[in-house]
This record gives sequence, C-alpha cells and structure tokens, in this order.
Amino acid sequence: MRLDLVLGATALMAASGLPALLGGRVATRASAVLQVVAAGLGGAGAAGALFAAAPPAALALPWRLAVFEVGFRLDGLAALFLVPIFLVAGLGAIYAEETWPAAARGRGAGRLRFFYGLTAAAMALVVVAADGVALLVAWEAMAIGAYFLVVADDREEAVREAGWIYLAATHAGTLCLFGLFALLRGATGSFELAPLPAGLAGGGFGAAIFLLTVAGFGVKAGIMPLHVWLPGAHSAAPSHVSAVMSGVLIKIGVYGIIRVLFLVPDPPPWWGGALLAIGAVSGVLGVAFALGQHDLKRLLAYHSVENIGIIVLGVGLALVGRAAGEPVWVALGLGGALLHVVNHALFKSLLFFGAGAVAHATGTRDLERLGGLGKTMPRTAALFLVGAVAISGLPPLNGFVSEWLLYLGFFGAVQSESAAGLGAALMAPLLALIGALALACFVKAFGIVFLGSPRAVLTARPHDPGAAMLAPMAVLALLCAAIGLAPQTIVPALERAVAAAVPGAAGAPPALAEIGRVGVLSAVALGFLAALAAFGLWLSARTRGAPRAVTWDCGYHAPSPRMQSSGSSFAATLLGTFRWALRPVEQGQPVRGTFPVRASFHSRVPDTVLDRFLLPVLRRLARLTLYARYLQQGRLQVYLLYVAVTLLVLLALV
Amino acid sequence: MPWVIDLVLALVLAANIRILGTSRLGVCIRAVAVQGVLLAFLPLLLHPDSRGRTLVIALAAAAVKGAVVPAMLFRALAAARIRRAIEPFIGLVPSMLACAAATAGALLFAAKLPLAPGHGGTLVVPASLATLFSGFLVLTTRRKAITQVVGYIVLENGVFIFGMLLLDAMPFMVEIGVLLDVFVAVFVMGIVVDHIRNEFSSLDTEQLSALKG
Amino acid sequence: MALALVLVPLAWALFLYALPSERWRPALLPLLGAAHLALVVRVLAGTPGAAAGTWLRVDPLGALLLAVVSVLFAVCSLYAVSYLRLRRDRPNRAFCACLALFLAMASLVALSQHLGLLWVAMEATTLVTAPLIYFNRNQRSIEATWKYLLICSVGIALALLGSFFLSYASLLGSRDSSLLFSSLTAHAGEFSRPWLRAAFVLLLVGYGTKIGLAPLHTWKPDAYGEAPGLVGALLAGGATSCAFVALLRVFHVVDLAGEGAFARRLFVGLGLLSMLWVAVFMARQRDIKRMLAYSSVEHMGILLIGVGVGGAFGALLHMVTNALVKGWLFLAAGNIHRGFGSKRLRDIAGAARLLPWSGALFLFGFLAAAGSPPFGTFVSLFSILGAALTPGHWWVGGALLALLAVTFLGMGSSVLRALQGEPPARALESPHRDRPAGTVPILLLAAVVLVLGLWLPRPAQELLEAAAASIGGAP
Amino acid sequence: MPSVLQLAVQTLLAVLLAPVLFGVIRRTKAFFAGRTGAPLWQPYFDLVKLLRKRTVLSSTSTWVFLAGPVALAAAALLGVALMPLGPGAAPVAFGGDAVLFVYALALGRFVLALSALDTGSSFEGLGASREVSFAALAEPALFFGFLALARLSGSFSLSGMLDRPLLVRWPDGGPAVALIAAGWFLVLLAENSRVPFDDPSTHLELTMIHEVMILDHSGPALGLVLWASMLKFLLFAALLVRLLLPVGESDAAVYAAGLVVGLLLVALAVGVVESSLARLRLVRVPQLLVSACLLCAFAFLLAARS
Repeated sequence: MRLDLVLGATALMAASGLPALLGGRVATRASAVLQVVAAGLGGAGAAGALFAAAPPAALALPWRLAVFEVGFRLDGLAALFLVPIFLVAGLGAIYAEETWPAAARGRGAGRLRFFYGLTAAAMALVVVAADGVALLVAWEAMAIGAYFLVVADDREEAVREAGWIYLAATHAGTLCLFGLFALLRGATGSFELAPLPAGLAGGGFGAAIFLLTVAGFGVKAGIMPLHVWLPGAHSAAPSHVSAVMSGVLIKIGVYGIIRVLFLVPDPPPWWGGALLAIGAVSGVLGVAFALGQHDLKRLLAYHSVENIGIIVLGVGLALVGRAAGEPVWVALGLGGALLHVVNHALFKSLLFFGAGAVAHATGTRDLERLGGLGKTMPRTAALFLVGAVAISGLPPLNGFVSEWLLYLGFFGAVQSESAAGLGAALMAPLLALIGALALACFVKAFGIVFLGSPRAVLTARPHDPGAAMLAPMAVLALLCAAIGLAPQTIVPALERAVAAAVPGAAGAPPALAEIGRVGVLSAVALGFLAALAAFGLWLSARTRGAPRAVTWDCGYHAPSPRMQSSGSSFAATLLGTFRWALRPVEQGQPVRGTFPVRASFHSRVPDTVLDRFLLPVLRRLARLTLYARYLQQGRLQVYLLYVAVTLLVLLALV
Repeated sequence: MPWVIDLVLALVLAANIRILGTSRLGVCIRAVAVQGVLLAFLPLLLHPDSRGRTLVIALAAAAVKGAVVPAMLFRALAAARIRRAIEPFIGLVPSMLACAAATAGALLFAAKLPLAPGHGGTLVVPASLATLFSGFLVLTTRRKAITQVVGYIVLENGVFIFGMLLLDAMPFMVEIGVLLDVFVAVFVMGIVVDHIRNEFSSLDTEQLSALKG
Repeated sequence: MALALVLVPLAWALFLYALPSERWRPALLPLLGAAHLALVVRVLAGTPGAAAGTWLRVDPLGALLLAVVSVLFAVCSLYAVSYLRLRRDRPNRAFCACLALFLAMASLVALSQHLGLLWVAMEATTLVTAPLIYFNRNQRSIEATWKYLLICSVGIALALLGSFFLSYASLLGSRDSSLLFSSLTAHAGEFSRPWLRAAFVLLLVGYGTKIGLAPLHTWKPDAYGEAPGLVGALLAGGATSCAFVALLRVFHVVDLAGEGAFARRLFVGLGLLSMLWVAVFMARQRDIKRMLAYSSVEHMGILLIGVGVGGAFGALLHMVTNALVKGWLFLAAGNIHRGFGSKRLRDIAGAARLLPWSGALFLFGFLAAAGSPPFGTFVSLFSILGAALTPGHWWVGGALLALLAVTFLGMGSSVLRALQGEPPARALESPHRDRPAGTVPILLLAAVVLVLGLWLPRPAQELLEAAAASIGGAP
Repeated sequence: MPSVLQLAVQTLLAVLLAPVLFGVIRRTKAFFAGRTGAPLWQPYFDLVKLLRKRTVLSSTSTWVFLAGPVALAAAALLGVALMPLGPGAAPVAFGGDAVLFVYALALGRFVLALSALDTGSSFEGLGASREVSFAALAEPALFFGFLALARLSGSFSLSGMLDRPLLVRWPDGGPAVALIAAGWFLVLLAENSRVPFDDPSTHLELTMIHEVMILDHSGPALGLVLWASMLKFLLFAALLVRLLLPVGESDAAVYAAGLVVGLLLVALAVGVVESSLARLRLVRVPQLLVSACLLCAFAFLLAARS
C-alpha cells in the first residue's frame, strides 16, 4: 500500500514537469504545484513505512523490461532515503518558484522544471528498485536528468564545462555499474538485489565486485578522488538544484554502496579498511579544499565531499564489524552513517538554499566581495547560521547526533583485539580533526558573508528573499533542531533501516537506543538551551541601550571595510598546514620597503585531482591521439595496404 | 593435360610481371586484356569433359575480361589525355621483385593446403594467390585511378582462377552473377573515373586525399 | 511471397527510373517503404521458413535483417521526401532508383540461403550505393565514392575467394558440392580444416571490410561523411547489418566445423582493435558525420565481440538497436548539417537552440548510442557485457568497458560542443529550421528504440532467440 | 535527584574556584619576575568590576556579537556538568559524553569566533582565524588521549575514563598515561591561549589569539568571556588532575584535598611555563600541536599493545 503510494507519487513527480514544458507562467506554476503534491504524497508514504513497523512491501512490474524481470521494493533502508528525497525535492520545487521563475527565465524555466521532476522521480526509483536492471534504468535517468539540471544555464562556458565533466564522470560510473551488475548476475543467475551466497567474496571476483561498487556508486557519491565533477557541477547549477544534488542525489551513491556491499554475508576485512581509508581521505581533504574556496557554493560543494567522507567512515566501520562478527559496530557505524545521510540532506540543502538567497540578492557568490549581509538579510543569516552550526557537528543540532553515534562506534572498536578494529578506532581523532576543520570553515563562511561590513560595492541592495525561498529554509532548520533536540524519535527508524540494510544478520541487530542511550542527549541539550537562554536574557538586559561606537581601530585613523579579514586570510593558517595536498596558486606583489606603493595578493585553490592531474593528462592524451591521425591520411593506396596486411597477418595465424 | 594448364597459368603469372614491370599505361591495359583471354581458356582446360555451360562461361569471361573491360579502360585513357606514364610509388624493379616474392610466397602457402586428387600438381592455387597479391601490389603502389582499376581487375582475375576449380560446384547462375558483378563494378568504376577526370582534370589519386582523420 | 520482397523494390526501381517527374519520384518512395514493410510483416507473421525455392528462404536470421532493413528504409524514405524537396538542384533519378535497388539487394542478402548468391547480393548492395554517396557531386563526394567503391570491391573480391575456399573445403571433405547453407551446416564436420580456416579469414576480411572493422574501415568516415544523412543512415544501419549477417552465416558453418574457438578469437581480436581504433580517432573529432562513422565502427566491433564471447542474443539485438540508432543519428546530423550549412564543429554551436528538435534528438541519440538505459541499446549492450564478463574472458569485458568509457569521452565532447552555447550569426541567417517532415521520421526511429528498451514484444524476442539459436548461440 | 544536587554543588564550586587559579598563575609569574603581584583574589575583583561596568558596542556589530560570550559561558557550564570533579562520576555521565564535552567547548569557540568577525575588525578576524585553526589541530590530540584511556578503562565516558580504577592499572598503563598527560598539558596551554602559544599578558593588540578576539567586548560581555575562560581553564586542569591524581578511592576528604592541590599545581605549572618560556613564532605553533597529537597517538599505540 505504501509502496503503491510511493510509486504513484514517483510517477506523478516524473510527469509533473510536462505542463511546464509547454511554457508559460501558469503551466510552470502548475508543475510546481504538482511537484509539491507528489513530494508530499511520496514523503508521507515513505515516512509511513519508516516510522510504522511494517513488513517490506514488494511489487513486480507486470511486464518485462525488454528481457529483464523488474520489480520494486520498499523496506526500511529505502524508506530512510526516500524521506529526504521527497522532502528536499518538494522544498526545492517551492524555492525554484522564486529563484527560477518562468517570468524571468522563459522556456528555460519550463525545461528545468521538467528535468527537475524527472530527476527527483528517478532518485526515488533507484532507491525502491528491487533488482539491478531497475536500478540501472532509474540510475541513468537520474544521472542524465541531473545533467540537464546542471546545464540549465548553458550559455555560460563554465557551466558547459562543469556539465561535461559531470556527464563524463557519471557515465564512467554507470559503466562500472554495468560491469557490476553483469558480474553479479553471472554469479547468482539473477539481477535481484538479494543476499549473495557465502564464499563468493574472496579472490578476484570479490575484489572486482567491491571495486566496481565503490567506483560506480562512489563517483556519484563524490568520494575523493572521484569527486572531480562535484565542485564544478554544484556551483554551476541553480541553487535549488545544488541543494537537491548535494542534499540527496549524491546520497543515492551512498545508498548503492550500502545496498550492494551488505549483500555479501562474508566481506573480507580489507573492504571495510578500504572504505575507512576512502572516508578519511574524503573527509579531511574535502574540508581542507573547502577552506581554500572563495566561491560560496564551491565551498559548500567541497563540504559535501567531506560529509560523504564521514558517512563512508560509518559504512566502513559497519563493514569491518560485519567481517569481524561485531553487530554493535555494524549498528553504530551504519546507524551513524544513515543518520548523517538524513542530517546532511537537511543542513546541506538549507545551506545551499541560503547560498542561493545570497547569490540571488547580491548577484555574486564571491566571498571576497560579500560581507555584512546579516544586517540586510537577517532572516537568511539566522537560518544559514543554523545550517552552519549543524554541519559543523555542534550540539545541540542534528549534525552532532550522527557524528556522536560514529564516535561511539569507533570507541567501541577500540576494545577490539583485532587490527581492523583498532584501525577503525583511529578514525575517532580523524573525525575530530574533520569536525574542527569544518567548524573553522563555517566560521569563515558565515563570518565573511554575513558579518562585518560589505567588502565591495554591490549593485543590488541586498534584502531577504520572499516566503517561497525562506519557508523551505525554515522547515529545514526546524528539522535540524528537532533531530538535534529529540534524537530518540528517529532512532526506531534508524534501527529499521539498519536491519533492512544488513540482510541475514545473525539474530536481531542490537538496538541503537540501548547502546547509544540517545535520549540523554536530548536532556543535556535542553539543559544547555536553558543556560543559553538565561545568559542571553541577562546579557541583553544588561546591554540594552548600550552606546554605539566604531569598532576599536587600534589607533588607525581611517579604517575601511577593505581592511577586514578576507576569506583567504582567514583560512591562510590552515591552508598552510595542508599545502602539501591543496597546492594553492598564489599570485601577487609582495610588500616591499617602508612605504610600499602597492601590493596585492591573490590565492586560489584549484582541485588537485581535476585541475592538476586529470585534465592535463587527458589533454595530453587527446593531443597524442592526433599523431594517430597519420594512420588515416586520405591515401587510398595506404588503405588498401591495410586490407592486404590484415589479410596476410590473419592468414599467418591460420 | 596438366602441362597445358600450367603453361597457361605461367603465362598469366608472366602477365602479372608485365603489368607491374611496365611504365606505360597502354602496355599495362593490354597485358590485362591478354591475361583475361588466357583465363578464358582455363574452364575449358580444367573441365575438358564439360558441357555447354563451361563454354558459355569461357566465352563470357573472354568477352568481359579480354575485350569489354580493356576497351573501357582505353576509352577512359583516351578521354583523359593524360601522360601515359604510370608513376609508381615504388620503382618498377622493386615492384617486379615484390611480385616474384608474392609468387614464391603463394607457392609456399599453397603447399600447406591439401588439394583434391584431380587438382594436385597444377599451379592453380599458387597462381591464383600470386595473381591476387599482384593485384594488391598494383592497387597499393600505383598512383593513377586507371591503374587502380587495373589492379582490381588483376585481383579479381586471381579469384577467378581459383573459381575455375569449382566450376562444378558453383551453379551456373552464380558464375554468371559473379561475372556480371565484376563487369558492373568495373563499369561503375569507369563512370567514377570519368567524373574524377571532370572534377579534377586529372586522374592522379594524389588529388583524392582531402578526407583525412 | 518471399520473392516479392526482392521483386517489388526491383520493379519499383525500374519504374522510378523510368518516371520522368523529378517531383513525383521522391513522393513515391514512402509507398515502396510502406509496401515492403507490409510484406515483411506478412512474411514474419506467416509460417516460419517461407521459401521461394531452396535458394531463398526466410529463416530467423534473415527475418531479423529484413525487419531492420525494412523499418529503416521506411523511415528513410519518409525522410527522403522532404530532403529531396529541399535539394531540387540535383537530379534525383539515379538517386531514387538506387534507393529502391538497395532495398531489393538488402532483401536478397537477407533471403539468400546460398553462399554464392549471398556474395552476389552483397556486391550488388555495394554497387548500388555508390551513386547514392555521390549524390552531392562535388570533389569531396567523388573522393569518398571512389574510396568506398574500391576498398569495398577489393574486400568483396576477397570474400568471393573466401567463398570459393569454403566450397573447396566442403568439396575436399564431404564430396558434397552444394553451397546451400543447409547442406554446408549438415556436413560441416567433415570439412578440410586448413581450407576452412583460410576461407574464414578471407571471408572475415572481405565482409569485415563491408562491415567496417578497423583497420578495414577506412572508407567509412569518408563515405558516411560526404553522403547525405539519409544515405549515411541506410549504410550505417542497413548495409553494415547485411554484411554482419553474411558473416554470421559463415561463422555458423565454421563453428559447426569445429573451428568456432578460432573464429571467436578472431572476432574478439578484431572487435577490440576496432574499438581501440575508434577510441583514438574519436578524440578531437571535429566533423559530426565522421564522428558518427567512427561510432558505427565502434558498434560493429561490439557486435563482433558479442558473438566472440558467446552472446549471440545480445549481439543480434544490438545489430537491430544499433542500426536504428545509427539511422536516428545520421538523420538528425543531416538536419544539423543543413541548418548550419556545415558539418564541421568550428561552424556549429548552439544546435539545441537553433534546431530544438533535431538538437535534442541528436543528444538523446548520442546517449542511446552510448548504451544508456532505457533505450534498446542498453538491453543489447548489457547482454553482451554480461556474456563478456564470464569466466575465461573477464579481460574482454574489462577492455570493453574501458574502451566504451574512452569513446564516450571523445564523442561526448564533440556532441555537446555542437549542441550547446549560442548559434553563430551565419547560422541564424540560414533559412533551414526544424520542420515536422524532417523530424517526425527521426522521432519514429527514436520511439522504436525506446520501446525496444522498455518492452520487447514476445514475437520479437522469440525471433531473436531463434536467430541466436540458428547461429549456435544459447538463447 | 541526587545528581541534580550534585550538579548544583559542583557547578557552584567550580564557579567559585575557577578565578583563583588565574590568581595563582599571576602570582607565580609575579614571583618569577621578582614582583609582589596582585592578590590571589584579584580575578574576582576584575570579574565583579566588569559585570558592573557599562558596555559599548561597535556600530558594525549585530546580535551575534553578544551571542559569543553567552554561548561560551553556556558551553563552559555544560563542560562543568560533564566533568567528574567530585569523587565519583560526573553529575551528567553517559557513554560518549567525552565527545559532547569537546564539542560543547567547540560550540563556544564557534560562536565566539563569529562574534569576533562581527565587529569587522582586522585584528579580531586574525584572532578568530587562529583560534579555530589551532583548535582544529589540538582536538585530535584530545581524542587520541581519549582513545587510549578508553582502551585502558573500557569506558567511553569521561567519568569512566578518568575513574580511579585506572590507578589499579597504573603499572601497565603508566607510560601511556604519562604521554597523554604531556600531550594534554600542551593542549591545555593551546586551548587556553597560554605561553608558548599566546601571551595573555602583553598589550591587547599584540596578543595573537584569544585576547585579540575580544578586543571589542566590554563590560558584562567581557566579564562573561573572562569568566568562561576561567572555567575552561579549570576544566582542562581538572582533566589533567583526574588523569594523574594518586589518591585512594575511599576517602572523600583526601580526594577533595588532592583535587584542589592538583588544580593549584597545574596553575603553578602554567605560571612557571609562562615565566620561563617565550611565545613561539606563530608559524611554529602548528608543529607544536602536531607534536602533542603524536604524543597522544603514541599513548594510544602503547595502550593498544597492552
């Protein structure tokens, strides 16, 4: 029943953009309404499956998809992903009415609406797919749909390039998935996503399965170093699309990794270890790259890499636990990872919505030109701040809860006698490092954009956006707070998802609520809020009517906004620490002499993998292929010689 | 009469060398015509107890390969009013040596293949392969469009020689179809050569290398 | 009934050639397409194995080819009406007649049950398409025609020698001199092995030239590049499929004779070489039609690999889907070519803006060619991949995936460059825009490809399985 | 209910005790400098004075400016609640509270850094940048220490990790605990912006980290910040003391005396360090913090072997 609701909502979502394709303001608005309705229905169905104990529902397609039997299934894991998908997609549909109105964008808005609905529906379909073929079909629809979302504004060269890199990356990933499911089919005789028989995972076959899974789904998830498409695509896309992509689309990659890897009942220990390593690299370098960015949306995009790293750390812990027969690690690792999936969907969408509001109001995303928006856009600032606190993993918001579960898992693993367990435990300090770096980065992001004074004269006078943009942000902020303050409410859903993700686990998985005692957090958070309120009331009472003066200028006679800390100066110390990986490009004229006439400094952090390795190598290879053109110079005689030589060579083989 | 067959085939091989060894287009075409006529004897020699259809094939081959096709080539040559020199990519002597090498190779290769009792000891298979590769040599080392047609005909002649072994196996219709196809192919090539001459005022295939990569 | 499939287009060709009106000839082409399609449907629906004598028979493999050619021709004939209306400057007598002749000869290939007749028909398809390539009558097109004619003729001559070798192998081994495929397969076990292997090599090189396998494909970019889009569609979709079916028939004999492993090795080798060649030449390809030609070479390589790794079902389905996708792409490329007055990338940009329908169709055709679900190509490609990724030849599957990815990079960058951005000023002045007559045929093809990916009708699946079984592949 | 009582008592004691530690540091420094120095109770007087003074706000700033001190103080109070200052467990103790402890302090840091940026001052921006940067390098050290302690004690609560049964394992856990103590002492100096990381007693603009962040805070806001940093110092000192405290578990009086003496000793040690070392060049700070990290990582390795 709930599956029917979800599938119906998905179909409605897929079709929702058709009116908009016709063009016109009314039709586009109708599409938006349809999308919101579809999201509401689907979200309700998924939430029902998530929060009410119900057996997983399944539905087989009444006809064969070409030659393949295809079916859908709604279990706890699927439902856990479906809820954010529909939530963020629905909110984004509202948000887009203000950022990408049909009135201003014309036919482009209709096309964007259409592909938006298609992509959202495809995401939902990937998650409920019960077999490899259905998953592949939905996957590709999602990937291609997202491509059209990214290139919504294809008049800009940067957008085109970002779109192309995205398309190339996602296609490479899709090909890996082709290989993966072909292999699985060969081993099991069926495309169904059912547990594999034991004993398959060893040797080359297991390695191939693991690598194809991690590469194929990992490209979409954006794990380092497969993240190459992510920063460009996220900053090129319209903001509500960035929110959907970063909030939920990349999570579909995580879904795939979890779904497929846990089909293996006896994973080799190195699988978990490899995931932990990938997670660590993605987490630390993701946030380090984020620190070096000047483009607000690029910065947020790199934070997606970081958060995916955190999620993958949890999945890695769970895999290590599965290999070692430690159900508690599995429960905590996977529980933390899945909760972080939900949390990241909430706060990252919130942040992208906020960044979109900033870009919408000021016309720029460049940190070095922004500043002081907290006074002109107070609501946006407050909501962005909620997102910033949440993404930094700070109590009392939701980001803390999921990271806390992961910490519990790592600290549980420290008691282990196995090298794998101790290795997993080492991720705890790493997670602390990631968290602290994220904090630094969001002090920068929020502080530079919203605090102080504007750093450049912007053409538009910034102001808070309208309700269509603010309301989605408010909903997300409330949910962030709700999960942070009452995490125990979501724990049963997590348990259901974990149980569904780990088929054939020996006995019932341990209850997260028991091992984590999440409820305590709630009480502590409330006490903390009380203290906060008390101090706040007291201080505001004490400072009411306080006189105003200029910021203490240390005796300098003409302070100007240009003297404020800039984004790059704020991050300089940490960038120096990570110089070995980030390789920032610095240009400028150093300060010389006692009375320097002019000095300048500009730094930028290109993506090391993409800009320093992948693109140069590919360009060089493409240039090399031009030498091969000598093989076809247009001479018929030479072509006939090829025929003769081929014949002779093959005859020699006879 | 294996020695007669071998004699004819030896003459065919000699024609190959003649084609590759001359620098004059006219000689080249004439050698091809001679080769065609020689080939027309093969069905009669290889199937002495044959019926009327063999005779028809022999006549048709003689007509197509010995008369019509050379006539078409001469016509094109006359219309083109080009220099009658062949201008090969590699010299005439190397061409002839390569032809000899191809002949030797064909003998060696043919020795690996078992033959039916009636065909043992004749030069049919090596001559066929040698002619085939001579055709390739002409195709790959000659510059003019007409010589390329010549090369194609020589190549086809090689195939034809082998086909004579199978005169009994191949239905009459097919044999005639094959001959017809060859004729039409050369005919179409002739038309294209005409157009090349019109477009480029030349038959040099060096002009025909604008499409690359 | 079966004979009518050949005779009707033949008669139509004569009729068209005799018809004096330049305006009516194109208009009568769709009639032929429809008539042929109706005949094919009737033949397919009728008793399996409809025969006209022992030489012509509709077996599953031939039926499949008939269906492909007939559908493709029907769509192309529809497209030809609007195309030839735009090209009033060219006489279309030979063009129309040759189109009909091509249909006749391709049908003959599909029906031929005799090795010699098959060869005659194959050679005939080559000859009747030469005037089609030369339609534009300029220096470039004559160069392309010349190369096409000579290379393919040489190749086909080799195939003739191969046919002779095969029959000699049969003669030596079984003393049965019939060249009907039924008797060849019946006695295959007794064939002389050396002759058989040599015959297979010759036939592979010969028909491989027509299929367009690297390095025998060199005529392809030239011919496809210079011919009208509609001819490119027929060549890349129809003619290559004919040659592929011819090769499959021979392969089946060789397989039954016990040399299947040898043949498969050669298939995989040449297939991978083709894909590799394409991967290299696709990079920085700056001409959209040549790009499509290379894509055709790539997919022919995939077909061979499919057969080589034992995925006959996937390979045959891929033959069908690839033929339709190639038709789709060439027709769309033809529209773009006309809209911009050029097929070079330096003159094309923003095709999606200038020609929204053709541009979108070109983009989705590209995705279909890349094997993206839910297009039919996905099903076939995925089946082939599944066959490749089995014990014994993992590496083939791996190489296939890697080469697909590299080729996608090369082709995608060119396709997107053509479609995105702002159209150049020169193109904006051109009067040629999307019109239904030029886009509806492509939409039809696209719809068929899409439906094949979502729903394979049971008869179609049974036909494919029967065809796969008839060349020795497990269904 | 007893834990609420315990919470109240512990908070009160901490609040009252914290400033005296700053007094001890100052007296120690005065002693080394050969001065008499201010009385031990001077920090109390400073606090009272600041809380009674009037505030002047920067015209650039918004509500975020005042949120900084508030969040810092609330976070410090939360830290106090989680810290086992008494003989038994902390008033609020549960598995994983160590994470909450660290992250609560991080929240305070986050908001304070924002409130520094809110003024738009270039100095305060620098300070905020350094504060968050150095903390990022200090936190892993704390967590390596926690890991080693969790391994040794089998618990993941501050109360469990720092509980007395640790002493029973002193023979085999000793080297690890010593390394942790060394690492955490460095963390204490860094987190509280003491020499050699920062010099709180120089002229305000020339301090590099903490003090420069709060240049613009005045009156009750500054008082709140000052008080919170005293609490923070107390918390870190208590962490060290509980790690090393060599007293038996039975006698509450002995324990209390030991705790107080220990805290004073830590303050004394900080004073000695401040008097005998110069501030590091800023670029060397990360290196020192990485060393602290490595010390604790070695501790973890030692603990993992046992």
